[in-house]
Amino acid sequence: MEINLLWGVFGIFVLLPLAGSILSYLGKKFAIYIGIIFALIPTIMLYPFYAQNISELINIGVNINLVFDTTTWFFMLMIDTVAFASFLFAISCVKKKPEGFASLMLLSLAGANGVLMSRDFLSLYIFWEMMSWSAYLLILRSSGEYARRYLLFGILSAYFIIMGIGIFYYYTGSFLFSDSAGIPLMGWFWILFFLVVGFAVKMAVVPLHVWAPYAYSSEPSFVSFFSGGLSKLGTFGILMGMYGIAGLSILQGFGTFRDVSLFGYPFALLGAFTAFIGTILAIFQDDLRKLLAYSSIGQLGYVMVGLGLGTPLAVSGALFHAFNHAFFKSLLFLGAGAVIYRTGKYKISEMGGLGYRMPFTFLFVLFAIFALAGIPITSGFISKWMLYEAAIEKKFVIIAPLMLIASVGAFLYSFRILYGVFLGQLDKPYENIKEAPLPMLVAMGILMLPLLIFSIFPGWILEWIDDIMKSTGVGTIDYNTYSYYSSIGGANMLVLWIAFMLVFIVAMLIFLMKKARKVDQYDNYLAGESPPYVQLHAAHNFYKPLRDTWAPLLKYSIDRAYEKLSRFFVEGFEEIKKIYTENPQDYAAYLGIAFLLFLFIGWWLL
Amino acid sequence: MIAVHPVLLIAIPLFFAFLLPLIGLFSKKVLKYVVTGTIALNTIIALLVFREALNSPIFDILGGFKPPLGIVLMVGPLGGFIALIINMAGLIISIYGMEMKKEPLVKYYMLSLLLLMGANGMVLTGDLFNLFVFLEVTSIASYGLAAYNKDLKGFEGALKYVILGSIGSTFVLIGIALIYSQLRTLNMLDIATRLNEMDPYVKIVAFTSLFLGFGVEAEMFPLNTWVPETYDGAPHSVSAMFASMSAKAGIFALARVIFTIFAFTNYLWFVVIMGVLTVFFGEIIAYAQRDIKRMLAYSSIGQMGMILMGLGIGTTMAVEGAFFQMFSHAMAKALLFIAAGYMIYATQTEKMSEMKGIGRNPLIGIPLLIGILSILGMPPFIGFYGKFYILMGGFSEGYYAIIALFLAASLVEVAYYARFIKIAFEGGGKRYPSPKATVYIPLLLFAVIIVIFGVYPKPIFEILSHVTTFLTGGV
Amino acid sequence: MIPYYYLASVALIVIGIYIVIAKKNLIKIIIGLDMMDTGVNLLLISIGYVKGGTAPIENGNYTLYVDPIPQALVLTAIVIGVSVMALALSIVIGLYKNTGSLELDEIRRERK
Amino acid sequence: MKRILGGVIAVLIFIVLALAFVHIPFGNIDLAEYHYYNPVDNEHTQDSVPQHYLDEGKKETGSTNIVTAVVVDYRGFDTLGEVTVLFLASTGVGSIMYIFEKEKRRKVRRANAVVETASKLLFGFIILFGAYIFVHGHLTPGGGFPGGAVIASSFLLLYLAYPRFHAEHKNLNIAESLAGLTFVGVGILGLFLAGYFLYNFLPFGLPTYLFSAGVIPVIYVAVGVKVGSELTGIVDAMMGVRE
Repeated sequence: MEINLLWGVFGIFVLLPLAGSILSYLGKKFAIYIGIIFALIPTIMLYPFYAQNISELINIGVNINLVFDTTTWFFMLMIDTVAFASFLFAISCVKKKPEGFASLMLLSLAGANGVLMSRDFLSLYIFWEMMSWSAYLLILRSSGEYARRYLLFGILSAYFIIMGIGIFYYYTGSFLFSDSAGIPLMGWFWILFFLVVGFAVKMAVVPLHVWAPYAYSSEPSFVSFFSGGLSKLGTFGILMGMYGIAGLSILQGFGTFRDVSLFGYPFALLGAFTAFIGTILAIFQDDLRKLLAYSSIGQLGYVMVGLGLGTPLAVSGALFHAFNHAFFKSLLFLGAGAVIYRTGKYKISEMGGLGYRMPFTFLFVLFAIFALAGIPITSGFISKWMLYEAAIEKKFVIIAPLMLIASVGAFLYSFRILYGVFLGQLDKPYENIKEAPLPMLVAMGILMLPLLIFSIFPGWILEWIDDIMKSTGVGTIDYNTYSYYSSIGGANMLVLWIAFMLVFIVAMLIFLMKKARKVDQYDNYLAGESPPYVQLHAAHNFYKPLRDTWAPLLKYSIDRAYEKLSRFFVEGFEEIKKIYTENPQDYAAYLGIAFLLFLFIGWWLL
Repeated sequence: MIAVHPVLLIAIPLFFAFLLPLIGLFSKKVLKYVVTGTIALNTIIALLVFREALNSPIFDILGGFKPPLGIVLMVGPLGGFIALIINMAGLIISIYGMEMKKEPLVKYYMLSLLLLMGANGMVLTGDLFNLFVFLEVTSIASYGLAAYNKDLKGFEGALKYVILGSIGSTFVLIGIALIYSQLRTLNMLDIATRLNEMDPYVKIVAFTSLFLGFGVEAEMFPLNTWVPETYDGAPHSVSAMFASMSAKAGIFALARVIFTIFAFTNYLWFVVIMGVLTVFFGEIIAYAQRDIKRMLAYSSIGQMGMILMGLGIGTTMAVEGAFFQMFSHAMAKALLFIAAGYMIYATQTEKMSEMKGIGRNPLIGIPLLIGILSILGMPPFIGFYGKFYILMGGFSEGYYAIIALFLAASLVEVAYYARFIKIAFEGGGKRYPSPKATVYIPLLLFAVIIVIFGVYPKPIFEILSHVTTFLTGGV
Repeated sequence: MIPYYYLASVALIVIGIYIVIAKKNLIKIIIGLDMMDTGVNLLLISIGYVKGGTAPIENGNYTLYVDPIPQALVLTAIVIGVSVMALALSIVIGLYKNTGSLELDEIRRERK
Repeated sequence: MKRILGGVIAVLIFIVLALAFVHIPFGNIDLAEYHYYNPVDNEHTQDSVPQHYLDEGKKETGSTNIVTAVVVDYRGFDTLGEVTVLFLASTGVGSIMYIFEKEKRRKVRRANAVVETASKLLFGFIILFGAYIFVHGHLTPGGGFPGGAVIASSFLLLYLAYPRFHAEHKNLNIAESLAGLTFVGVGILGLFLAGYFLYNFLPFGLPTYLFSAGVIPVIYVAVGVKVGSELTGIVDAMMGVRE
């Protein structure tokens, strides 16, 4: 009975998208619609499978372990929902070869679901790679130039993971997560190091982030899935590696620093730096997609901090933030996609005033930005608050300030999007722009709902997280439907929500009471004269003063460092190439030398 | 009694190779069908032989004299498997071979049949000198085919192959002479049993000579210098044959020298080092290539190095991986060479940079992609299992540093294949002639095999479970 | 007894190797390859020698014969060597017709 | 530079190989000492391979010439491979030289009358001698390969004497194909008749007689024809293929 249930789950969440991938490739024109169906079924089927705990050992020559528990469920909820929304969005925006798009999306969805279901390294690696290369092909579709960069880093991550797997296998002779007994501490160090670094690549942790800005600049409907959904697999992997496989006691075994494992602390620090650097770089981007990409890097840095710290509050916060990030970042990418779809421009400085023409898009993006900046009426607030508290609780004087600065920075670039794209003067070419098509709006709406709901009822999501925390053994936090509590406070969302609403209403009343005069947009600077059309939207060099301040630091670029490194290697390869001189006499000499060498080695080994 | 004689795998291609000139006198058009039919027949026999060999090793005694008096063909499950791979690859490549236009066609078909026969012989035979003879059959057929294009590139490649190949085979013969002088026998198992009668120093020299000689064919690092130019200069179908047939036969012969004859386990770590060096140099130099066939040739070196590494690690898992890798490399590299053949034909150039958008035709693009992903070791294609098993086997023996080096080299492999994929799928290229059936049918067949066994690798692993006996010196 | 025969044949082999490595003329290189072959054949034959033995043809007059197997092997090896030489020579002819030279350096320069 | 390198490598290889061969006795061996192991029946015997050939060869193959017995019967499969190698060589040379079909043969001076006449006279005798060698392969030293080579040398003589002479390629091809088919055919026939490829299924007859040793003369005739036509073919192809 049990095995049937497992196969049922596996069938729904992995095999069905796989089948859909083939079907949608054959579907040609209707590929996207087929894709929607096959993305929707797993999303809906998540509902009946909530709080199931199915686990099965399967022997396919080696033992593998497929599991469907709350952890799986929680991550699938993000990924499948985001995938479904992305597909909806794609109806109106993917016109070129939709069959390739749909089938690859479903393939990577299947891979992602497979990763989430696997509790052994073999199936994890298989699904991980499947997800990796299908994402690569998707990036290749639109930004071929930089797809290679993603693939290289994707494979690098896979190779780090395989090193971890290999060392695990060396000690245990098994791929199962549960067979982890008897590994010495040194072994654990290397296993965890490789696994965490490998998964961190997918989370775009600095300095392994250079693929992200380019990969996130491809098709918006895919990127929202990619950034919102697939990057969560990194979170899943680190969670599994550090807390699922090794467990807190082993992490503590490396020594502790204010009750935080010395193994996790550097990664938390790295996460804080990632948040900081990602945010700073995002502020200075003019390309809307790149801005969001750097912002994504920064936000995942927060998650990394939480995972690194490893206190119950921190891990809960990390998971919560990952959940929020999945929704608001996909929503932002979709919003950006809608704007780009309508205007055909990427640069923030070339847009402006679109909020008047695309009000719904504006609304959705506004909420997403609230969530991103951590403003209380969205669930983004609480998760960030939890992470701050987790850092402050243990008095980390580097991590906490970095995160706070990053948060301020997040506000800056959010404002840039808001002002540069939606507010300000409507540019002439955009006079006749229409609202985004219905499927896009529906997709964005679906993604916005959780952000609002969980801002009042964080307890619901904390209940799921609580389950995960119990299963990983990190420990739990106190919470109820509206709030959570920690040693230094906690937050009650109901109170905050009501307070915020009161403030909002008061502000609204004041705003309405002032009886402002409506002025035409072109009227406001020019004292009633009827001027020729001028562009008055100040979106160029947006944060120039800030930029000037930062200039000495901005000249160091990790991108350039990588480029230099790769040039160095390529030049080295050209040198090594000269071994093959194309002269048969040299080759014969090699052969003679090889004979002597082999013989001496053999002699020595005798 | 044996139901199907493995010797038919050698006799049938030989018979038809002798018959071809006679058929060619009457009609040149039927030749290609005769060749494909012959190889198809051979494939069926290989399948039967293989099925029989799975139950128990077959000893096909030739001439009616019990070994070591006579020559014996000894076919274990692995030998049968490799023979099946070789014949299967040969069959699919022969479909592409129908494309061949360049005269003298009769000779081309004869040479390719005899190459197949030689590779089969190398895999099947149980006699050391006979192995040498078949090595020579394979390499002489290869020399002829390598220069078949009759242009400067072909001749230069063939010249290098001839020089290195004949020095290599001289060393094989020296090794045989040394072994014979001390044991007065040529049968492999007989040698293996009585190995301790040999003087240790003579044994080492003999081992090294054989190792070197077969290393040339198996594309081991300092001995594989002929590979790029020969693959580059040869006709496209011939490059595919080299990669999937003679290289596989060579490495299987090498494996038999290491495991079956000498069981020289002390030496294995050195084989691992040679393997990883092969991978390292192959992949790195492949990155620096601009021509597609050269790139594929160097990549082929890299893959062979991986197999060598798997053999050298020597645990059951790693050797299983190595044999799996032989299968996957035979399929994927043949696919890529055929695809490269089409691309060179369509674009009239070998430069990769000028092949913009060549993969946008799904008949080419999808098999190409599958082939490349399989070579890169991505699941769910067959390339994955071999690589993974080799790596895991290496880890279980504690070869961390070597594997890290190997993975670094693999990263380079990813880089250059990604570079090629990007060009091949880029928009804005010219319109290329659409591929003929003789091109896309083999491509699709290979792709289907790669996907099917990638998704369902269980039958192959069942076959490879016989590796244990192979490692302990069995057939 | 010092095995001069072996030393002579090994000398032939290494002279062949030296020629292949050091001489630039293609024909000379092929001669080098042929010398290696010859050396190995001599080696094989001398391995089969039994002191006082005669050719293994049984017509009743002798009782001590040399080892027949190396002779059979050499027969095969000679033919193989001849075949390789034939192919190598024809490849060299091809190169000559393409480049008009037999010197390795010139051929390589020609291609550049 | 390369000379020094080559010299060093050559000297080193000489030393290591010589060190190996010092361990191998020259001449002072007793062939009966090496007791072989039969892997098929998995038994260690008190028999030695070469001694077995010398003692039992005549009985088991019917051939007086033990080398022939080894070449054609005991290790007949090697010989098949060897024939294939030669066949490959002629095919390969033919295929490589094919491009030069259209080219004119260089002007060659005629040989003088003595050479022409003598070679015409000798031609038949040499062929006869070659045929003698391979027909008596199982009785006297020699066999298919030397015989074939002698036959080829008669054609070579004609090539030398008559610059415009060329053998009909088609006929050479037919001859070598038929001879090859005979060899493989005999092998397959053995497989069907006795279950062993290349089985010596004909009656052995009386030793030292011409019609003895079963299939050995048949194979040797085939090999002789084949080698003769192939070597001729190679010589012809080297001068340019015309079909």
